[in-house]
Amino acid sequence: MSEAPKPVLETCALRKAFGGITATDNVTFSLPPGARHALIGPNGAGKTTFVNLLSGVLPATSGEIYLNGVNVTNWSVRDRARAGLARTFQINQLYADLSPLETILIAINERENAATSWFRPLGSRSDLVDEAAALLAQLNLADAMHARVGSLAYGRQRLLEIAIALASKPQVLLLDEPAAGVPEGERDQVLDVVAALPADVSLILIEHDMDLVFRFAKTISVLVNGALFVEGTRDEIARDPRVRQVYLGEEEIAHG
Amino acid sequence: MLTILFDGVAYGMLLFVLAVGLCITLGLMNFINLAHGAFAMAGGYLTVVMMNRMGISFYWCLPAAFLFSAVLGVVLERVLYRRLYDKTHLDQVLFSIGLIFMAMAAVDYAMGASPQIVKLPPSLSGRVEILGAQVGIYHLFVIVICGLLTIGLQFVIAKTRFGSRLRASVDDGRVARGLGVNVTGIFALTFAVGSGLAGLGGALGAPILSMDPSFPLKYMIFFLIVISIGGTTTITGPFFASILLGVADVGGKYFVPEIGGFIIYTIMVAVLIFRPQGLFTRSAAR
Amino acid sequence: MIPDSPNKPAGWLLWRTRWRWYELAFWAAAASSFFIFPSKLMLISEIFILGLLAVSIDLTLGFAGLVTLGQGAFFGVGAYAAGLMAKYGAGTAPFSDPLLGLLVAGSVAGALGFVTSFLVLRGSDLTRLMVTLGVALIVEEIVTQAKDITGGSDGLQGVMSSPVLGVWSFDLYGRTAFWYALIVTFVCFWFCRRLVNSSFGLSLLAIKGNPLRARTIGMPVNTRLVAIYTIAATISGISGGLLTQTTQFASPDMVAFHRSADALLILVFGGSGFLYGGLIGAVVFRVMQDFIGNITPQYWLFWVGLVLVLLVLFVRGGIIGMLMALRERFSRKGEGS
Amino acid sequence: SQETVKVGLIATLTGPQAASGRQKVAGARLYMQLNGNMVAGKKIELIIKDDTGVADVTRRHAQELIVNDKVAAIAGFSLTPLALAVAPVITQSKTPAIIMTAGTSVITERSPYFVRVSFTLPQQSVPIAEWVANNGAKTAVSLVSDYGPGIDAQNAFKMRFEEKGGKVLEQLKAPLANPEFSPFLQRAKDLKPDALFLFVPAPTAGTLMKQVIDRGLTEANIRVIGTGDITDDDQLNGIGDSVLGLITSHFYSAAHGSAMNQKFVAEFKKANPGMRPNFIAVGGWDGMHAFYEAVKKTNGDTDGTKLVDAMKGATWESPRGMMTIDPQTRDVIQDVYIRKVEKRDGELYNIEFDVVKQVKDPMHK
Amino acid sequence: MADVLKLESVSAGYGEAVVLNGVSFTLQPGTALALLGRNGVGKTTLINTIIGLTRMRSGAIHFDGCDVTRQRPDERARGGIGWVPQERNIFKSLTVEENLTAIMRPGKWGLEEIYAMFPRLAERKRNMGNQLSGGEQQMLAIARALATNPRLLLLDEPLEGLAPIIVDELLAALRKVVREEKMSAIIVEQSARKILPLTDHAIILERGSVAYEGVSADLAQDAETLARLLGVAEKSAA
Ligand SMILES: Nc1ncnc2c1ncn2[C@@H]1O[C@H](COP(=O)(O)OP(=O)(O)OP(=O)(O)O)[C@@H](O)[C@H]1O
Ligand SMILES: Nc1ncnc2c1ncn2[C@@H]1O[C@H](COP(=O)(O)OP(=O)(O)OP(=O)(O)O)[C@@H](O)[C@H]1O
Ligand SMILES: [Mg+2]
Ligand SMILES: [Mg+2]
Repeated sequence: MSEAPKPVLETCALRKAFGGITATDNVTFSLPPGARHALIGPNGAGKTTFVNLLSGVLPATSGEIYLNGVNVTNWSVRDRARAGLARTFQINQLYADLSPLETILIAINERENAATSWFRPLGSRSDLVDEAAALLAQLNLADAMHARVGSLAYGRQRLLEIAIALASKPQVLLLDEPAAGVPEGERDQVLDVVAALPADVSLILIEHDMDLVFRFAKTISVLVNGALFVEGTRDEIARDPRVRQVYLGEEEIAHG
Repeated sequence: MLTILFDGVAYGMLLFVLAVGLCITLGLMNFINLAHGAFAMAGGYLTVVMMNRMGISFYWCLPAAFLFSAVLGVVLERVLYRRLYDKTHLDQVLFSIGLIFMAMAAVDYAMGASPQIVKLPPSLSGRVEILGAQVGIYHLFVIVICGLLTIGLQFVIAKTRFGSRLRASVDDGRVARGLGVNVTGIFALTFAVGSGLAGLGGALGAPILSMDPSFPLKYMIFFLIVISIGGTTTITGPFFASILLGVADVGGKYFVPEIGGFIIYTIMVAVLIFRPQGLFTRSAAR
Repeated sequence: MIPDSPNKPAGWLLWRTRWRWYELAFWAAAASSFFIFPSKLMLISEIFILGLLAVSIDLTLGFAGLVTLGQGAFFGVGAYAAGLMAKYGAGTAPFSDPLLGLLVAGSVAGALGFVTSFLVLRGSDLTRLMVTLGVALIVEEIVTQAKDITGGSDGLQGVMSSPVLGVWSFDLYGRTAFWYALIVTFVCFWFCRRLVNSSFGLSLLAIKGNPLRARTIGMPVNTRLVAIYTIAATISGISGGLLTQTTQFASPDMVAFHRSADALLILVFGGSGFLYGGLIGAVVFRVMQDFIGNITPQYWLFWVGLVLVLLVLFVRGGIIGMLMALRERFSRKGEGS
Repeated sequence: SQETVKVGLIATLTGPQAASGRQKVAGARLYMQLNGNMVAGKKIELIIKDDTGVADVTRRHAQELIVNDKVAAIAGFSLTPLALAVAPVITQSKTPAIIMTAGTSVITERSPYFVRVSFTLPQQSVPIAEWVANNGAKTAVSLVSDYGPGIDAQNAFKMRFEEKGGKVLEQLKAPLANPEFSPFLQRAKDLKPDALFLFVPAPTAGTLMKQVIDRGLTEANIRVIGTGDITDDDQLNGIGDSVLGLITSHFYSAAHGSAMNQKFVAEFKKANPGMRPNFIAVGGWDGMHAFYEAVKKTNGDTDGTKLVDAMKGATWESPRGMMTIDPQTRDVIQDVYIRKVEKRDGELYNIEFDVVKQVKDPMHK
Repeated sequence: MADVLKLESVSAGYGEAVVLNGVSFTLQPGTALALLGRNGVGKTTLINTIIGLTRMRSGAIHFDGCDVTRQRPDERARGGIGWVPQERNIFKSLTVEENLTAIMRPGKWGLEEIYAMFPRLAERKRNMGNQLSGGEQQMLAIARALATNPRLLLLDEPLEGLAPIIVDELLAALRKVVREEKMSAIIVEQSARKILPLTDHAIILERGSVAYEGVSADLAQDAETLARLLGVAEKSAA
């Protein structure tokens, strides 16, 4: 029956209303394993809201969400995270007073159920610490490993934001404008990190930087006024006149 | 029955009059000024001194108490409080407790430790009968003042540009400044009004509660309860919360005196469990 | 001194948690105060006890970021639990043992902490302050109302602590009380120190720093908060039990608001988030109170208030924060020359 | 070289009870000022400590005074729990503790080293119960603060009032920290008793009395009576004319007519401008007197047991009138007066018009 | 024509750290200036110094011929400087409309004009500040600066987070405002490519000093400078 691989993430008639505003409108969507998917759309189209619904930060008004075929609609943020769903935030959510090493270690500890050990000093599990250090090195953050996160330059904080999500070895990763605020010269670095992720991790990227989107995504969904407007491959979307009209405007698309 | 209800409202209004200034500093400026009671005490003692030592009429004491505390408030705001706006709530709590301690010791030094009592002018003492219930004239007086205050303040906050500038300054003073809002002036003025109202509350409360140096601590819990139940975004919230608390407390003590002491705290904890932002908060999405 | 930090981060993290010479010096000083101030043993024991209470608040405030104004409830419940154990267990061998009393005090307070912890999971700082204060006020009401058990406003009478481990009985000079309080405080402190230096402790800092982020990496934030709140309550209970056992009575002001406020004050005095802040704060606060109280008993409050105001205005992180800032300046100067 | 005998005075000098502490210290100091500090060849030294009204602080001060300062006796104690807190210490160290204020009956039973020179609540309540019953009251309601002394007062009042054939309709208890009495007063009013008996600690009395007057209880033909705490001399003028005519029972009034009291009041006012002595000040005075006399009797021996023995049975004239320390219970036996608030020279006073002689505490067996 | 803005060797920083080091430039009315530079070179610091929110160490700032060096930020703002902060900093407990009215000063830009420019904001005018999407917040931040009816507009990365089509519209609108209303603008942007065609002059900062100053059109052609000072790869500069 099922030739197409089973989707890792699905939504069914998902809806979110804020009072009179419908921010997510009947979205039925599915994400195959290993997807490189981008979600674009005008400002206020409901992209962040959609990610918030998926990750459980906001409760859905109606509709369902399935993760690996399991209905997770009523699961808490934490349970979804443990089930393999990770996200980054449009606005950094970091621990300003800790160091990048500690930040990553927190995520790894949680993944490995090591955070409940209350008696062994931090650092006694050197395997986990080494993994954290390696991840930071991979993102070019090794030199700042012991610095205070709050004192890092913005671009590096964005990288750390992504590193946290990676540390939990997610199955599905939701990236909400990962390159926002990152200078042009460093954007490629962000993209490289994302591109280097294991092929079986499914990715959803929200971005307004079309260079990034079209270089990264194989498939794209366009969200307008909360509803799915069109879905298609990168080239279909780039050519679609309606998308140009509501979203892209005169933007030149650099094909990557 | 009606008398009890009325007593409850009157008691509630007394709580409100003490708390209303705090609604301003805490509710609108988001500053946990526990020393609020110290400003109330300043107003109360001013009334004591003016009436008992100088023989000035009670009616003159009210505006004087307002002005005196307001000036005191502005001075302290300029010198001390403004340094704490961007500190944590905990710092604010400790700072203002420190001020309370100093105020208590200072008043003790200046005025002595024994309770000071002021007498009401004849025109405000006594009772009238309303709907068959005996009502203290002074209580009526307090209720009327509270009602007027609530309406006036609520109007200023919700309907004027001053209100939205104030909220903008609280949200992000730096940016408000950069956009042309005179944050310093707004804060000073608001703080003055808040402490002035505290002083007025102290003056209005003095005839009923009697003043002693431990006043700021003794009543602190009560007005904090009012604020936390009423929520911090409006004036009407604490107003209704005061009435609710007053009626519940007085009614509880009248009908079930054995557990009277628990009622007010239990209500508070219950409310805060179910509505952590208070009972009468402006709901997030209007 | 930092052992090749970038290459061996695990070793560096471990190195960070070692016992330092100044910590050892602190405890050595605490112990030697027995010989230096033999006439102040009672005061010193009280300082340990108060310090332990402040340390327990530090667990919730300094590490998990929960403000509370009601730690007095747990302190008081522990005090009464230990008092009742001593009163009714008097003479019957295992029940009257002070250590068992402490165990019970800790458990009862911990149980109360567990139950009430669910109230502090939601809301803002102000809500938390008020809810914890409310709980403390209710406990205080209960203590004063339940006269048959607690003795009501007059306090619990007839508390006679048996000798510690059946050997050392509490003497008038407070010698046993001193060692007993010191050792119990140290053991609890040692426990807290392990706790905050563990992965668990780090996860608390994560919650304090950004609960939303903590949730999205799969952290059971509420469970952790409940756990630390319960642990803190247990330690508060133990310190309350200590006070009852060393003073041989319990009274409602052990539950009272000012107990919580004092402890919080002491913690911030010393500096929260360092664990030692509570202890150092207790020393300074009490010594100051004793000193000023002897000069001008009526107005000592004024000076405490003044110190508090100045501290908040000019010093970040209390006394420890001040010391660290000094050290930094000193070492920078050293580098410059 | 001359030997010093130290006395530790533990008073509450900060917090809501601060006013009482001030009175007590002033009374004790006045005694020493007028009677010199030499007794039986020894110099008496007073060490004052503030317990802030917190029991464990009281206890620590007691312990330090005894262990470090080697005091011969401690004195003071503004509230019952504060006194009870020191019981184990004084028993263990055999140090006399002279109670200058706290008024719950049981205190003196908790240690053989307690001696009381103040009063007990039942001792004050019984005479007024008797008086009001004799003067036509058939029914009564009592309203007290909910703590040891309050309960004592309430029970003693009920006991004697019902012995006399009256009926206590209800015993109301208001929380100790309570600014609002209106529900209780309204309830009392609605029960329509002939008399309303009140007891609250001195600092609260002013607030309570204002509300009593405001509520029009006296106009509703309810006779408001109480122990002298509610018309405390220190605060009486502040409460105002509304309490004119209020009848209370107490062991001391600043208006007591004896020559000794007149001198006491005059000297007290001179030494403490702006203050008028109240029963707490007299407690301070008599506490010092009891100690001086005991040291005289033992000829300077400061052994605790001997001092207590010396105090047992002692009788002397105090500004309040004649008083005795009961040799069995170590509690005070004294005259209790029925007084009425009146105005003299523009000031309010409790004017004594009846007296019950040499009342013992009715609660001790 | 007199300069709208004139900076004379301005130095500023945070605490002990000096971020700006002797920055000088002038700005004519009706012109737009692109302020470029890598991450952390001090662009935001410069903007904040002009509005008065960072502590200046030395130098002077003249606005419209007056020395405003000693003026408070709110005085400068009322004097006619509008500001779009990099972090948007929408007042979260005010509605969209209140965000505008609270700081609005009389002039051409009233609610109507603003809503016409950002129809999205009109639709959301009753939302609280924290109930907006990232892009909507950005629009509101720009609208808020316009509502103060300034003569000089300071825009700190105003395009961040906006949809491409909005970016186009916004740039066009800004160009019109600058030309027609003789408003001046300083625009900070990460992407030289987007901003150079719109502006008259450009400044590139490096480590707190002006490393390049010139006509925008020239800079757009100067691939070498762009690569050296901004690290922009060939393809995006082209
Ligand atoms: N808490 C809320 N209450 C009311 N409306 C809200 C709330 N949060 C978001 N909205 C509205 O829902 C809509 C969708 O917002 P969302 O943040 O999902 O947009 P977005 O697609 O991420 O936009 P952007 O690209 O600008 O970030 C917006 O119009 C916003 O105003
Ligand atoms: N509040 C602050 N305290 C201390 N240093 C700061 C502060 N803000 C910025 N800095 C430092 O000042 C320097 C300049 O920062 P600024 O924000 O002005 O750079 P920018 O050019 O705007 O960077 P970006 O492109 O990331 O916005 C940076 O090194 C930064 O770390
Ligand atoms: Mg978004
Ligand atoms: Mg910047």
